[in-house]
Formats: sequence, C-alpha cells, structure tokens
Amino acid sequence: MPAKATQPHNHQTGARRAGGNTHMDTIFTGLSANLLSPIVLFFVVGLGAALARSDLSIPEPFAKALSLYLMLAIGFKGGAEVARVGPDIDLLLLILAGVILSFGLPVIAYWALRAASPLGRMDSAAVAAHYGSISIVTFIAASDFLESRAVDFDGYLVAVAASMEAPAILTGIWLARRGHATGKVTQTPSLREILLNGSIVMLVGSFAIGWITGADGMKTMAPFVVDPFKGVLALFLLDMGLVAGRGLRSSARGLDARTIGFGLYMPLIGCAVATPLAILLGLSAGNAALLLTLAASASYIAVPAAMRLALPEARPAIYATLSLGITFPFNLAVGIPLYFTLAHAIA
Amino acid sequence: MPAKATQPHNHQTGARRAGGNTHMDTIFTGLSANLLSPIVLFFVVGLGAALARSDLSIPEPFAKALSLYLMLAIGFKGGAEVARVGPDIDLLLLILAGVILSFGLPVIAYWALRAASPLGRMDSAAVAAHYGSISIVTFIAASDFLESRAVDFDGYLVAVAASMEAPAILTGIWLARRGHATGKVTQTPSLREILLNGSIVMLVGSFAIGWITGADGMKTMAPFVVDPFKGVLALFLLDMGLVAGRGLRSSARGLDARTIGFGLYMPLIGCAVATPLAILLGLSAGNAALLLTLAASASYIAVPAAMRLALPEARPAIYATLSLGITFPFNLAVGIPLYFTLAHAIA
Amino acid sequence: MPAKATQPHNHQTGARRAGGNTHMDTIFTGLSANLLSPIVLFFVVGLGAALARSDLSIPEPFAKALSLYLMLAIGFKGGAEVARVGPDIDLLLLILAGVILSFGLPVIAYWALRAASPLGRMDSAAVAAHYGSISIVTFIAASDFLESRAVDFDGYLVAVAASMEAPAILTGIWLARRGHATGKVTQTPSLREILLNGSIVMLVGSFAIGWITGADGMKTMAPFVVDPFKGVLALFLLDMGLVAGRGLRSSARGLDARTIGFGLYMPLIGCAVATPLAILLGLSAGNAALLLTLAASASYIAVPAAMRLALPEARPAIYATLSLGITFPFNLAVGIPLYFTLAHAIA
Amino acid sequence: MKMHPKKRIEIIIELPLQGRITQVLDTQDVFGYTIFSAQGGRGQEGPWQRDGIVGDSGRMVAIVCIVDPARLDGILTQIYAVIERQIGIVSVSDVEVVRADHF
Amino acid sequence: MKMHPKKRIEIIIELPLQGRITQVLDTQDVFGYTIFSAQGGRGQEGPWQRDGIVGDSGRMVAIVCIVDPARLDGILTQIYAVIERQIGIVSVSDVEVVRADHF
Amino acid sequence: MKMHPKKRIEIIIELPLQGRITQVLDTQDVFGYTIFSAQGGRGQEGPWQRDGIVGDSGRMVAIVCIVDPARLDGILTQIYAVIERQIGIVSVSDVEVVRADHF
Ligand SMILES: Nc1ncnc2c1ncn2[C@@H]1O[C@H](COP(=O)(O)O)[C@@H](O)[C@H]1O
Ligand SMILES: Nc1ncnc2c1ncn2[C@@H]1O[C@H](COP(=O)(O)O)[C@@H](O)[C@H]1O
Ligand SMILES: Nc1ncnc2c1ncn2[C@@H]1O[C@H](COP(=O)(O)O)[C@@H](O)[C@H]1O
Ligand code: NA
Ligand code: NA
Ligand code: NA
Repeated sequence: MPAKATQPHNHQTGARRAGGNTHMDTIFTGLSANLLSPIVLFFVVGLGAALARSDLSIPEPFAKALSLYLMLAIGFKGGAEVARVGPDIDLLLLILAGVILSFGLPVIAYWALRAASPLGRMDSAAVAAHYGSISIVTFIAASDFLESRAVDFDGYLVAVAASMEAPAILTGIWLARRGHATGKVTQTPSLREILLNGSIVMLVGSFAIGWITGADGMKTMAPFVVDPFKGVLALFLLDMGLVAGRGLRSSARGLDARTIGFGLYMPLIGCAVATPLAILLGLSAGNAALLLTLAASASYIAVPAAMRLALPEARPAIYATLSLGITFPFNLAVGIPLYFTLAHAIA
Repeated sequence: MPAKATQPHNHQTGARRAGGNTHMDTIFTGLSANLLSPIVLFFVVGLGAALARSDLSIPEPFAKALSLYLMLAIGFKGGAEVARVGPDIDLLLLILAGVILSFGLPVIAYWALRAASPLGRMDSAAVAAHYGSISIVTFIAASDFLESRAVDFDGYLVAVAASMEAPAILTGIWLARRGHATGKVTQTPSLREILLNGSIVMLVGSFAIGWITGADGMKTMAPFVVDPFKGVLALFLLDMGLVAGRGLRSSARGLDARTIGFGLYMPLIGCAVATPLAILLGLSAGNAALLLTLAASASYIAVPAAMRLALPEARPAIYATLSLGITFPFNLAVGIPLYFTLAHAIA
Repeated sequence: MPAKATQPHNHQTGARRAGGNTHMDTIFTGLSANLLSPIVLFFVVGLGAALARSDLSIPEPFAKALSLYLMLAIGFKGGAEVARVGPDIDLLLLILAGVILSFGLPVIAYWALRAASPLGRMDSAAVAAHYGSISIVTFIAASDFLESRAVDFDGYLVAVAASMEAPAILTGIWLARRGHATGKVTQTPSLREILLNGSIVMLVGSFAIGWITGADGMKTMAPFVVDPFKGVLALFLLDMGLVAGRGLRSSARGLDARTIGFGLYMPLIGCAVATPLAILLGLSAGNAALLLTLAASASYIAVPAAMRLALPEARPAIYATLSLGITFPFNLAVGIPLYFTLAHAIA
Repeated sequence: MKMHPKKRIEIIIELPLQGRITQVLDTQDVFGYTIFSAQGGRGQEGPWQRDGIVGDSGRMVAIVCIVDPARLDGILTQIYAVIERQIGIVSVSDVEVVRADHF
Repeated sequence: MKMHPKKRIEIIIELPLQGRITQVLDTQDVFGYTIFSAQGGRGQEGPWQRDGIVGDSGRMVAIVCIVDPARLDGILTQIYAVIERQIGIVSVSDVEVVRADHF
Repeated sequence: MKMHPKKRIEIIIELPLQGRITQVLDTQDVFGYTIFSAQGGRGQEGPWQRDGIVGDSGRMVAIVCIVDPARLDGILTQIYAVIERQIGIVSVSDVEVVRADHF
C-alpha cells in the first residue's frame, strides 16, 4: 500500500515545513483556536456532564486502556522520529535539565504552599511532589497543539517527559521527613517501584521500539498509532473532564482560595523556572514549548499512588483536586498556548 | 496528508450524489442486500452463538465502550454535517415531531397491549414507554443502510434521535399511575436524571462539538469516527446478538404469542403514525426513513433502567425480551429496508 | 472513497506478487529481521517488564477485547480472501490433515514426557493436549511474518486453525483415563462445550461473514480489520509478554530442565510430523509454513480451561508455563522463521 | 488484639437502585460503605450475566456497610422502605473490627 | 425489625468450574445466588492476578448464596462432590435477613 | 457434613496499599487470600467511583482471607501495623469450612 506507507512521513515533514507562518499567531488567536479544538471541547463536555451530575461514565478498564494506548503511541512516534532525524547529543542535556526541574520544583512549590496557604507540612510536601512531576496527557495535548500549528519539535522529548516523572517523588518525601525522626518504619516506595512504574515502562519501551524499528516500524504501526490518535485523545479527554468534574464537585468546597490559587500560579512558576534552562540549551520553539509545558504540568497518576504509600497522612482530596481539577484544565485551555507564545519569543 | 484530509467530504458528497439509482431498488432486493450486510450477519452470528449456548461473550466494560464510541461518532458526524450544509429551520420542527411521537406512541402501545395481550397495567405501561423511546443502534444501522445506498439525509437527525429518548418515559409513568392513588412515596426519576442520561449527553455533546469544529474538526477526527465506524458497529452488533439470544433463551418461554406479536406489529404502527408527520414536514427520503425508523424502534438501554426505578412491579423479562429480542432484530433485518421503501414512496 | 476502497486488495495482491525475492532469505537474515519486528519487540518489552516486576498491566476485559478483535479480523480476512480466489477443494483435505495432527500429536507428546521428564500421567496428558491444539496468536504472528515477506498463503488456513483447536482435548482426556477405571463421575466437557467454544465461534463466524460478503464486505470492514491490525497485534503481544513473564517468575522454579526442554523440542517435533503431510498435500510455501506453525504451536486459552474441568489433578502451573512461557516465545522469536525456511525448502 | 463488635450489612440490589440505597445510607449518617459489582447470578427472574447485558438494568451490585449495632435497626427500616417493591436481598452478620473509629 | 436466620455460603472457585457449581445449586432448588469476579489472590499454587491472565483458566470467582439453614447440608454435600478434586474454598456463616421470602 | 470453625478476615484498603498487606499475609504464612476490586463507595473522605478515577489512587479493594482462629491474633497485629496510618477497614467474622486443609 504505497500511498499509505509514506503517509506518516508526509505528515510529519508537512508539519515541520510550514512552521513559518506561526509567527503571526498572537497569544489571543492561539488561545481562542485552542479553546475550540475538539480535544478541549470534549474535555469541557466531560467537565460539564460531571458538574451537572450526569451518569455519563467511561468504564475504568477502558479508560486505562485509552491511557496505555496514548503512551504507546506517543512513545512510538517519538522513537520513530528520533530514528528518522538521528539521535541528538542535546537529548542527554535535556534529560538532565528535566531531572533537575523535577527534583527542584517541589522545593519551590513547598515553600510557596507553606508561605501562602493553610496547608501543613505533609499536605504541602505531597502537593509539591505532584508539581515537580509531570502530566503525560498535558504533554500529549501540547504536542497536538504544536502539530496542528505545524511547529517542529524533537521526538526525544518523550524521553525527557518519562525522566521527569519520578524524581519529584523523592523530593516530596524528603520535604515531608526533613528534620522529623520518623519513629515508625518508613514506607518509602523503593527506587525500583518508582522507576519501573507502568507508565514509564510503556513510554520508554515504545520509544525504544519506535527508535529500533524506525521508518519500517512506522509504516506498520501508523494506522494504529497515528491515524486514530487524535480521536482517542478526544475520548480520553472526555473522561478526564468527567474525572475532574467529579473531583471538583466532591472536594472543591474543602479547598480555600489560597490553595486553589496555587493550582493556577504554580504552573506559571514552573514555566518561569524552566525558561532560563530552555534559553541556556538553545532549544527550538517547539522543544522549548514542550519543556515549559512539562515543568508547568502536575502529575495525577503516578505521584498520587506513591504519596498514598509514602505520605499517607497527606490528604488525597487536596492534591488530586489541585492537579486534576485546577491545574490540568488551566494548562489545557490557557497554559499551553501561553507557554508556546513564550517559547516562540525566546527561541 | 492531503488525500486523507478530504476523504470524509468525498465520502459524504459521494454518498449524496449517487442517490438517483436507488429508485430501482425494490423492497425485495433492498431486503436481501440488507440481510447479507456484514452488520446484520454479525448480529446473526451473535444470536446463533447465544442460542446454541456458546460461551462467546464480549466483556461488559468493552461493550459499553463500543456503545460510547458509536454515540460519539454518530453525534460528531451529525454535527459536522450540520456545519457543512448550514443549520436548517426544519430541525426545530423535526425535533418537535420527534418529541410528539415519543410522548404519544406509548399511549397507542399501551392501548394495544391492554386490548390484545394478557399484560396488566404495570407491564403494559412499562413496555409502552420502551416503544415510544428509541434505539440509537437501530438509528445507526438505518444511517448505515442509507449511506451504503448513497441516500442523502441530514446530520441533525441525530439531535432528533436524542430528543426522542426521554419523553416516552414520562408517558409510561403517567399511564401506570393514572387513576391510582399511589400510597407509597412515588419514585419518579427526576427530570434532570432523565435528561442528563449518559447517552443523551454523549450524543448531544458530540453533536455540538462536530457542529462547532466543522470541517477542521472532521479532518482531525475522521480516522477515528469515520474509518473504523462500520467495523465497530459490526462488533457491537455481534454483542447485541449475543445479548438478544441470551435474553430469548431465558425468557421467551414466558411470553405468550400475543405479546410476541406486539413486538412485531408495534414497530409498524410506530412507522405508520410517523408517516403523515413525514409527509406534512415534506421530508427527504433519507430524513423520512430515519424518522420512521426512530418511531418504529424501541429503547433497550435508557428506558429499562428508568422503569426499574419508576415501575419496579413491571417485569423486566417482558420489556427487555420484547424490545431487544423481538423488535430490534425485526427492525435490523426487515424493518429498515421496509421503512426506507415507504419513505422513498412518500418523499 | 475510491482510493481507500481498493486498498485491501492492493495490499493483498501486492503481498502475493513480490514473493520471488524471498528465495534470497537465509534463515539467519529471516531470524534477525523477525527479532526486530515491532510485534516481537513489544512482546520482549512486556516480558522484561514482568520479569523486572513492573506494575505495568493491561486490564483483563480490554485484553480479552483485543483477542476477540484479532480473531474477528483474521477470520474475516481469511473468508474474504476465499471469496476472492474461490474456494478450493484442498481446503477439506487440509482440514482433515489438521484434525489428524490435533488428534495425533498429543500421543507423541505424552510419550515424550513420560519417557523423558519427571511428569506423571495426569500432568503429561494435560500438557500433551496443549501441544496437539494450537495457538491462534502464533498463527496470526506467522501470517504477519509471511505478509511482511510478501509470501502467498490461502485465506482458508483460518478454518484449518479453528478445526485444530478441539480434537487434542479429547486425546488428552483419553490419555489420562486410558486403563484407569475412574470411580468418580467423569467430568469430560461435552462436545458442544468444546466445539462452541467462544474462540472457535468467533473465528468461524467471521470467516463465514468474510466469505459471504466478499469484496464488498472487505471494503466496508477494511479500515477496522486491516488498517489497525498490526498495531493491535503489537499491543496484544505486549500483554502476552506480561502474562508470560509473570508466569515464568512465579512458576519457572518449579519446572525441571527436562520439562522445560520439552517446551523447546516439542514444537520441532510437531513441525517435523506436519512436514510430510505438507509435502503430500503439495502445499505452497505459505500454506506449508502456516500448517507447520499450527502443528508446532501450543494452546494457552481453550485447552487450559478444558483441562481444569476434565483433569483437575493436572497442575496448571506446569502446562500454562510450558505453553505460554516457553513454547510461545520460542515460536514467536525462532520457530516461525525456522518453519518458514523449512516450508520454503519443501514447497 | 482488642476487637469491637459491629454489624456487617450486605445489600444485593439492582444497579439502577444503587443511588437510592446510598442516599438512604447517607441520610442515616452511616460512616461509610463499599460497593462491589456482581458478575452474574440467578434469582426467581432467571439467570443473568454481566457480559451479556447492555445498559444498567438487570445488573446487581453488593453494597457492604459496617455499622455500629446501635444504628442497625434505623438503617434497616429505611433500606427496607426502598427495596420493599424491588428486587433485593439484605443480610446482616456479626463482625469484629480492629479500630472502633468511623462506624 | 423482624429478622430471619439464614446461612450465607461463599464458594471461591476457579472460573471454569463456575458452571458446574451453579448447576448443582440449580438442581438443589436454591432460590438464588450472586457471583463476584475476583481480581487476584494467592494460594498453594502461588499468586495470580486477573490483569495478567489470558483466558478463563486460573481466575477465581466467588459465588454467594443465601439459603435456609434447613437446606444447608444437602447443598454442601452436592457442592463438595464437585469441588472435591478441584481448587476451591467453601465457607458458611450465619446471617439474618429482612425478608424471609425467596430463600 | 463435618464443618471446621475458621475466621474470615475482610480487609478493605486502598489499591496502592494492596501490595503491603499481601506481603504481610505472605510472611505470616497465611495459606491464601482472594482480592476483590470495589466499584465505588463512600467514607469520611467523601464518595468515589471506579469509573471516575484515573490511576490507582483512590480505589479500594477487599482482601478476603480465611484463616485458622489460632493464627488470627498474629495476623491482625501485623496488618494493623500497616494500616494504622492509612485508610482501611479490617473486619473479622466466624465461618465454618468444609475442608480443613489449607488454612
Ligand atoms: N438467595 C440468594 N443469594 C444470593 N443472591 C441472590 C439470592 N436470591 C437472589 N439473588 C440475587 O438477586 C438477583 C435477583 O433475584 P430475583 O429477584 O429472585 O430474580 C439474582 O439474579 C441474584 O443475583
Ligand atoms: N485461605 C484462603 N482464603 C481466601 N482465599 C483463598 C484461600 N486459599 C486459597 N484461596 C483462593 O483460592 C485460590 C487457589 O488456591 P490454591 O488452590 O491454594 O492455590 C487462591 O489463588 C486464592 O484466590
Ligand atoms: N463503615 C464502612 N463500611 C464499609 N466500607 C467502608 C466503611 N467506611 C469506609 N469504607 C470504605 O473505605 C473507603 C475510605 O473510607 P474513609 O477513609 O472513611 O474515607 C470508603 O470510600 C469506603 O469504600
Ligand atoms: Na511539573
Ligand atoms: Na419508538
Ligand atoms: Na500444535
């Protein structure tokens, strides 16, 4: 099937070629275009349905399958892209930058929460860990945003995303324990548990396979990982909207304004901290936009589970509501176009 | 990917252009072609497997996911189609007609059951509610039938379908309670529960997104909502066949011939009642065929759940077997070609 | 959508045309190419993740859905292919050969286990039944291997695969009971239970529908059963890797070297026994490769469930580990290229 | 280990009714409950199987609720009012719990 | 509230065996039972996990059946005949039910 | 039928904690346990629903473990050490089993 076979390449080079006219994008047109994209609208439908107490719901095993698919696809495409353009020495530097951000951002987040919110040590440390780590769906939404604007970025950013998931967990635990002799058996998740976390394995494994199999692999996998990708993402975001809406409905009352405020300004702090790194590394606009987005995003899958084990006294209603109910929608709707405008300016 | 991008439009205009030669279709060739379509055959395999007590089964979370997908796709495609041809003032009239049918048909159904079946007040009212409401899968099968015959119809019919789900529930409850002082706390589902029912939200939400995002949205979503659609429908119909077959096997003995007969003639009554409305509104053949199909179809998801709450004394074995085991296969195999022939004659 | 509509045919005739240059394939290049195919690599990722105790897992209802999809797709494609080239009188002979292999191979397997392993009568009989029956995923992987090398094979091989699932179960039960008066009520699964097994119904039903609907049906179903097929297969093999890895981790210690050895040489025996039959029937290289693969593969879905019922004293840890943990990976990585080379030589 | 006697209520009920029962439990100030989805079963209405059903109707769930014995009677009266006209089984057994808080 | 003493039988058994047990319950004129799918577990054969299994073999289900104490012994004898050679755990506990019909 | 008295421990716990509890059971030489996935519930932290959750956090599972009464106290002490700081409910009831082996 020759026409089909070359499609992913056409698609990707097409996306990369037309990068020029995005200079015209102002932040406002970018924002309004983003707000009317199918994926944001599906999120809004889910959010609205949950807030209006509709019984619409996506079965959990299927929602999990959708998220596995998204990680497989984004990983594989990233790897195949690296195979196409060749690996880049910058990859290692960028991973290093990501790891530093993931280790460091929780310290800033913790300090902000202790200074300007009523949250105690445990809750602050747990929330902080979430904001050092990343949200892979936010990353995917940002890639989608870039692709639909034909902005170039490197496939290996997926590896950067994977490397930023775990370090923040260690900082969060350290923040909670610092200076407190824990009489009880400490229950830190082991490094193996953190690093062999399902989503990291799926991302890195698919990335490796995409890299190894390259263009041939892409030809085989494209009708699965490329063609239906955006549709699956839209359906998954419907579910994220439902989850965020239910979370908001049941826990938002419990959060005071300063805590909610943190969910809105912390992504901007993350983005601000990542900006000098992006300049220092001389990243392209696309790569920079993704790094800023990663820094600005907050985990809602891996870190909550780790916090239940390591810091059980921290209240899940707080960190889950903040990262999934406040920061995720903020990034999806407003953050991504913003980070892209900034990345464009510094690149 | 230019070839891909224009495909949905090609596909749809293609479907609309060739409408002429369907004049040749007689009801018999239409019927036999329909009986040999993959989706009907997959239903037959499912039905046969269940009747032969095979252990073939589709996991429920996945079956639910398939039905969510179908509603997302049909809603989105309808909305995108409205965006393409512009909204139509007829939409409101057609919705009104649909709502009237949904409110009114249960009265006829109730009267028929009391007159010509052994069912009591409760069972008759519950069954009647099912036949006023609609089956979205029957609607999808009818759209598929029209598309494969290149017959034009309007995207907004999806909105008509959504508006016909709920009213019949209210009539059914009214029929059951009429003239009976209910000493017990009445347990009518609230209007919010009925209108924010998951399938209505999914249909209407996707329809709105399709409309808002239009051709651009369709370009993005087509490989998800258009390309694999018929295959997913076939798999879902396999499951429907399994469900219908299991239901028939365990409950058919309990139904007497006059009740089973109702499941066969009531769709024809529904179709007959809708026909003057279709003429009055001057519907195209495609639109008329879909309206007749909606009137003729019976609910098997939303109404059963509502009846368990509102009329718990009504026996589910009766209404589930009738709507899913008798009327659904009848419409799928025989009804749809019939309603189309009729619609063709009156348009 | 004309371009799309003809694709499956292009695809298949393309695959068949280019058969010539495979003569160049040596077993080593075939092997290394196979080891680097996406599906084998996804299996390896799953295996590695499970052995390293990652918490990566595919929800069971979704994994079951993937396997139903694969059977639907392979069955439908096989049937459509038969419709395209016309049925073949050889089909019946080949089914006969398959049934003979399925009945006969367990006798050889049983004899080998009793002679050269510490397993007792029950365990040996249960294991033997697995090796007479077949693994449909191994069959699919082999078809995929042939397609990617543009080697011709007939669609009706799917029917051969289906017919080989069940007979071995009867031989296995007979081997276990031979010469032992079973005082207890014998609990043989009924013939209906064995023959109407879900996977056989799905395969044969889809095969029949593909055959009946032919090219028209294929046009409708191709974007579902052809395009994403390899991607779904890759995801399913990831799950198979996880399952195999978990099984190995928890039970491999219990198996002694001679038993493990059986899992490696028995496929070769199966292949060797099937070879004269392939020569006798004058099979093409593609058909021969698939028959050899079926003979060499071992069941891991239908037979284990039947053995729990019929031979409860046999230990599942032994037969599941052997067929899924040893033989399946062996066939996937090494066996398929080997059987193909052999088939090529004898055709 | 010091144990505290409680009652374990297990309510097997149709899925569409779930909301009504949990509403009763919520108004009765029950401290918590956990819901399990059944996979199949049989009753006087015949057998059912989750994987052979479309929609919510016909599926059963089990609501497990551990309560203080003193609250039992009030809760049961309220639950009974809901399930009286419906399909549903309510059974109560004696259990001991390790922590006495939240019951 | 007036309560009636019954017995709750809980049978944890391999999925492939489910049909045989329900057949026994059906012939014993048991009024009903409900089946729950287990997600994982461990036994003498080692640990298992539903999300790491293909096919039915190796998965466990729990069949819960509330019966009149008078019927208990007959039912247990029949069940035992089925599971004797199989993996499976049968436990019985005392419960009280609200409605005495259908047991 | 000859029955043997045992204890049925039911531990309702967050999914992320499951591994720690089963580890305790494994070291306590418990002969087996079976895990059920809950579909939803409510507690002091508010309601939750499996189909409205992404990830493992926030979901509950029930671990059912039938043990010999003699082992009960040791097991409970160990379990309590794990769940002390966590969300979780441990309840124990009396059951009788048909086969006395493997408990
Ligand atoms: N005695 C029982 N023990 C356990 N579950 C039961 C019992 N009777 C009924 N059920 C459950 O309740 C459902 C409805 O029962 P019925 O109203 O009798 O048809 C059945 O399908 C079973 O899932
Ligand atoms: N004592 C027990 N309590 C609860 N479930 C058990 C117990 N023993 C075994 N099981 C369940 O039965 C399955 C098979 O047990 P076994 O035959 O000992 O391997 C286990 O995987 C558990 O799911
Ligand atoms: N009394 C109870 N009976 C049964 N399940 C409970 C009970 N209390 C809490 N749970 C379960 O434990 C979870 C957490 O409880 P909590 O820590 O109180 O929020 C709830 O969501 C329920 O699933
Ligand atoms: Na971050
Ligand atoms: Na109707
Ligand atoms: Na074989």
